Amino acid sequence: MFKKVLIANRGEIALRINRACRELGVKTVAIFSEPDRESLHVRHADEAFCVGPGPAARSYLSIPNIISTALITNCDAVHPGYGFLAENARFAQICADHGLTFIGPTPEVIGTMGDKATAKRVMREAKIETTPGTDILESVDKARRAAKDLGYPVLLKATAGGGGKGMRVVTGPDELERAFNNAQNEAESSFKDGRLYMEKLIVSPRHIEVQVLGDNFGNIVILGERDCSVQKPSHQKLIEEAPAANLAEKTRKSLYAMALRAAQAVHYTNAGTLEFLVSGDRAYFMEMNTRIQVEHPVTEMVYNIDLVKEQIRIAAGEALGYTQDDLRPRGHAIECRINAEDARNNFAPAAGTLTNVVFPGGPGIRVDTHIYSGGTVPPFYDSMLAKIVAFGETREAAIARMERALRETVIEGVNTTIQQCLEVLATDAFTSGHYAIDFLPGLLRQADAA
Amino acid sequence: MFKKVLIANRGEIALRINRACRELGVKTVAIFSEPDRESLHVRHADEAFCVGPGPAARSYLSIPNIISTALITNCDAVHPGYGFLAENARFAQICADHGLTFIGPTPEVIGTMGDKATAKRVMREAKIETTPGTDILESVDKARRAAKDLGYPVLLKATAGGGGKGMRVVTGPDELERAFNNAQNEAESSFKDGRLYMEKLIVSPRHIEVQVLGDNFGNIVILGERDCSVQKPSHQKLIEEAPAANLAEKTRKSLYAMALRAAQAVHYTNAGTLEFLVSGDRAYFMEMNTRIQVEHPVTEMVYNIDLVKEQIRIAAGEALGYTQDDLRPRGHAIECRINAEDARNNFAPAAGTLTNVVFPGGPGIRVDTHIYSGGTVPPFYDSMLAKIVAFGETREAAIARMERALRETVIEGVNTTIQQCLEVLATDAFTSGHYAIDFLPGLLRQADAA
Amino acid sequence: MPGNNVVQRVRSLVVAFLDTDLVRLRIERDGGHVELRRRASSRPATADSPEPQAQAAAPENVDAIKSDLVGIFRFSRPLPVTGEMVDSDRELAYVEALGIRNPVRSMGAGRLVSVCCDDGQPVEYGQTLFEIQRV
Amino acid sequence: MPGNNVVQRVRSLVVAFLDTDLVRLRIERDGGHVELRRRASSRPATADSPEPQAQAAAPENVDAIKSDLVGIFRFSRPLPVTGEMVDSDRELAYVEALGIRNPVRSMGAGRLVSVCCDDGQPVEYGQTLFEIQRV
Repeated sequence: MFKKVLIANRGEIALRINRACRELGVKTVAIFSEPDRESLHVRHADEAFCVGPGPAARSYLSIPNIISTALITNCDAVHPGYGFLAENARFAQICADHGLTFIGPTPEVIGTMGDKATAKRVMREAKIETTPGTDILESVDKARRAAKDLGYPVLLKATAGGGGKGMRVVTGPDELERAFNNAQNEAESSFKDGRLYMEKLIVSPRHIEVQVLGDNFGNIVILGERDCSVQKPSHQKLIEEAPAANLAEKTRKSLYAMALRAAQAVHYTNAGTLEFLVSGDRAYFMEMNTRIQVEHPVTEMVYNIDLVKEQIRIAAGEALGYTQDDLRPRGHAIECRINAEDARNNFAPAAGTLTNVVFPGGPGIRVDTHIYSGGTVPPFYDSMLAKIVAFGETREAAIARMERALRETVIEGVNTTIQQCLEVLATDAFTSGHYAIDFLPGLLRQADAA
Repeated sequence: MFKKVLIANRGEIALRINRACRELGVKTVAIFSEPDRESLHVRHADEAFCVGPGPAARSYLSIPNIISTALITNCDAVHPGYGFLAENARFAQICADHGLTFIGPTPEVIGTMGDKATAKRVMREAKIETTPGTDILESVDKARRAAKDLGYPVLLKATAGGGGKGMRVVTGPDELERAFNNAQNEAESSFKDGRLYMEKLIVSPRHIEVQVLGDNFGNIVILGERDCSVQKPSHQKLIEEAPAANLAEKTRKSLYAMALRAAQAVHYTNAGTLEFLVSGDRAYFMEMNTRIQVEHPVTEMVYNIDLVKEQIRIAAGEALGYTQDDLRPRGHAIECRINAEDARNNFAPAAGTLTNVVFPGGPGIRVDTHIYSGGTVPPFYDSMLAKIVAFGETREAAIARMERALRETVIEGVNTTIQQCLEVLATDAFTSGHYAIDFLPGLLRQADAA
Repeated sequence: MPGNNVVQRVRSLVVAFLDTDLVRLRIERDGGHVELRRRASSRPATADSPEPQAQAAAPENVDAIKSDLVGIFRFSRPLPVTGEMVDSDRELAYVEALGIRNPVRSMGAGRLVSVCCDDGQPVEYGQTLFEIQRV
Repeated sequence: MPGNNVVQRVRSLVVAFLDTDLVRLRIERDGGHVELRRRASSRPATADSPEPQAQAAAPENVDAIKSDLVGIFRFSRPLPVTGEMVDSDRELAYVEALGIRNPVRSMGAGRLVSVCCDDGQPVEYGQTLFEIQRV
């Protein structure tokens, strides 16, 4: 096992990793930007180093300062969390070059899967169904021809993409040029990589993803699926659950089989997630995230497994201590993301001082957060304040528990998504478990109209 | 199911009950004393009524005001929690007389078990081994003769007792008179019942208790045991765990069999706990608590069951939805009681304003608390601020998780038992799971000597 | 930026000030000060009072008659009327609890300045039922 | 009780006041006021200064030379000495990061008033390495 791990992240995921390390008896080094000096992830680590000013490009993305911190503190591994450098193959390679274990898959696999267009090609070779689409489109003209072949509506996506950035729906030829340019610019500024590809738009699909875990000895297990179809108009997830409701057993098995084949095809190691669009009984591979996901706690709750500890153990060279047959999911878990956002104003992010913070507790409730009464929300980063996760023996019990937990939650000082989450939980679509990715945008349009 | 439940308690257990009610779709009415007006249990209930001033005798023990509140708010049931009126047979009877369902066993069973001396007689009749001892002792003289027969050391106990009140160890005849008078006075002032009985003192036993649950149709299940041997010199529990470590399977089975026989003997309904002293492979019945226990969450975590919801369902006339064979414990859970007490000063209770409160989170951590940043701790009540519960697949994992959770916890404004709990977790006795009820007093004596 | 910072600090000070019942707040630091005063008209209730002294004195003289139990509030007959003089042991109302009628008395003579509950209303322990100005 | 209450409120006001950097706080309510002033001697640092103006001005003139990366701090030769005058582009030290020696320069002439790190010490981004009084 490692002696000391550098946590190359901030916020709740940095705390999450710190917890896993502590429980494994591993020392931790936190990094932080100047406005994050009073953050909980700094307070709970064994050591902490400021690596730059507020803007992430100069702190949480500063590879030299992060690597230097790891080296001068004698870390033997780096956990990247999610976002920031988590899917940066170059960073993973630089860690290796400096004798630091990157807690994640190999740089090669990150590179292959990180390029969304390449990833789809690899998947097609492994006989996994992907959404009909193109390779990288060099120009608007090529995009125009491709759209004609696929048939509108189509989706333009950034090959380096994630979190809905650089993604545009195009419903007809007259929108194409503008959408192409906008997506390219957004991708360029978000990922320093403006390359786009195109997919046929699957109308009203569900977003269902499958968790995989592989060790360095070729063992791979599937840890079930998560339904992440409650997404904001920006395609960012708001509520996730495990297992997916009303998913035909045949479809579930097919998803697991595809995920296993995909992971085997690339000799996947560590934790990863395959995202699928599911429409009726058809499932299309969308992309693979070669890191821990924000929504991993719902899987942890139904499988009673600590995914971040597993990541660390695998990276430290331990074999999985169980086979697929040993894994038995139980009950149902739901996660609500509590963001500092104004849901009534297109989820505009908010920053400020948190004057009063009280989190829910009691049976079946898990809270992952870095905020506290009197703390601040800097304007530079992701707006997520907390994840509230509810477990129940049944989906109905989990929903009831989540509702009471959200009603117990107090966050004063910034707007949050608590009310929006409560509104989703109260809909027939959600309680019946019949919803797709157009559900929340539709609900918001209704609210605007009313 | 009930429409509305009055919660006849305060603090974390009032919140715990409120949570169970909310999740079952049952409305709630809180009661509170004047200093508790800003308490979370008041804020989260559907309705709340002040029932008196700070001293419990005039508020949380004011049967007329509590019953009147239940009646004018149209409650159909009353949940007493633990402490206060939870084991008051008269209160249970008065509820029934006013058409209110008391969420607990029948007044008769509460009466039988509440009188500790009677309870032991009933148990002996059911062929359950009890600590050698006496019936009620009318005088010091009778006590002196009894002690001679049993052989010193002996234990004087209040028949109405609980929480270590009215209890005295007597090591020899010269201490007897003073101990008898002190215990009698303490019992008189704590329970308005000064009657004492005597038990042979079992030297260095473990305190292990068994959770039972019975419905109104004669179904009784055993929900495993809890080891509550980490007790303060006052015999109040500080840390509890489920299951008990290093308990011989034969002894465990014998405890379960005794608990089942005892519950059947009195036709027990609702949740209850049988407390045993275990010495080697011998187990002696000590007393039965006819209510939910403070430490019930450790059982909930290993059995994945919501005991308070079960209490409410049973009281509402529902049958247990499972048999003993359906119940499979999993993993290990530990609870630490975070009290407003000065562990370095004989656990003297503290009151004041909480300037800064941050609770731990993440996987496997449950927090049950009524406190928050800026709230106050009134001087009138039990000093418990929070229960932190850690679950792990193994006992070792649960201990590591508890340790990191305690280190994450911040409570400023009053002294707490956090540090004391951490010190216990770090001992060889605790980590090896070889400790008995004299463990914490011994540890404290060592610390004093150092 | 520093200039902007001052504006923000003053703004938050004003917000905090408005949240209190202070009429004037003066804060001095080395070399400077800020003073906030509330306009008389922004204070409700006492604003258009012609006799502020009596108003200010009034609370000293007024006893709140509070409920000492939980129950249903009912007026006694004759109905107490705001402004009337009551004698020292007048039964103004009763609180019905568990079928028992618990009288609420004037606890001394005076002018009934407010009736704080409606007939049939549930009342809690310590709830103000009447206010009586002692004379 | 009301009298006691006032004492308590004043006490908490004093505690809150001492926690600020205010020198005077005056609070008025209808009919009364309370004023708190800090004794000059209770303000540290400037207290026994014979020339408060120079003292107050001093920090204005001092530049902190901060690290703009994470690494190991090492003195350059000749060793910088507290109190010495440094010229405008003197290399005082370097921060070693990923095997690269990143010089720390005086960024203008002045008197070296403090050396804030030890040789071989790990330093973080933004950490003050030297303080130089500009002349």
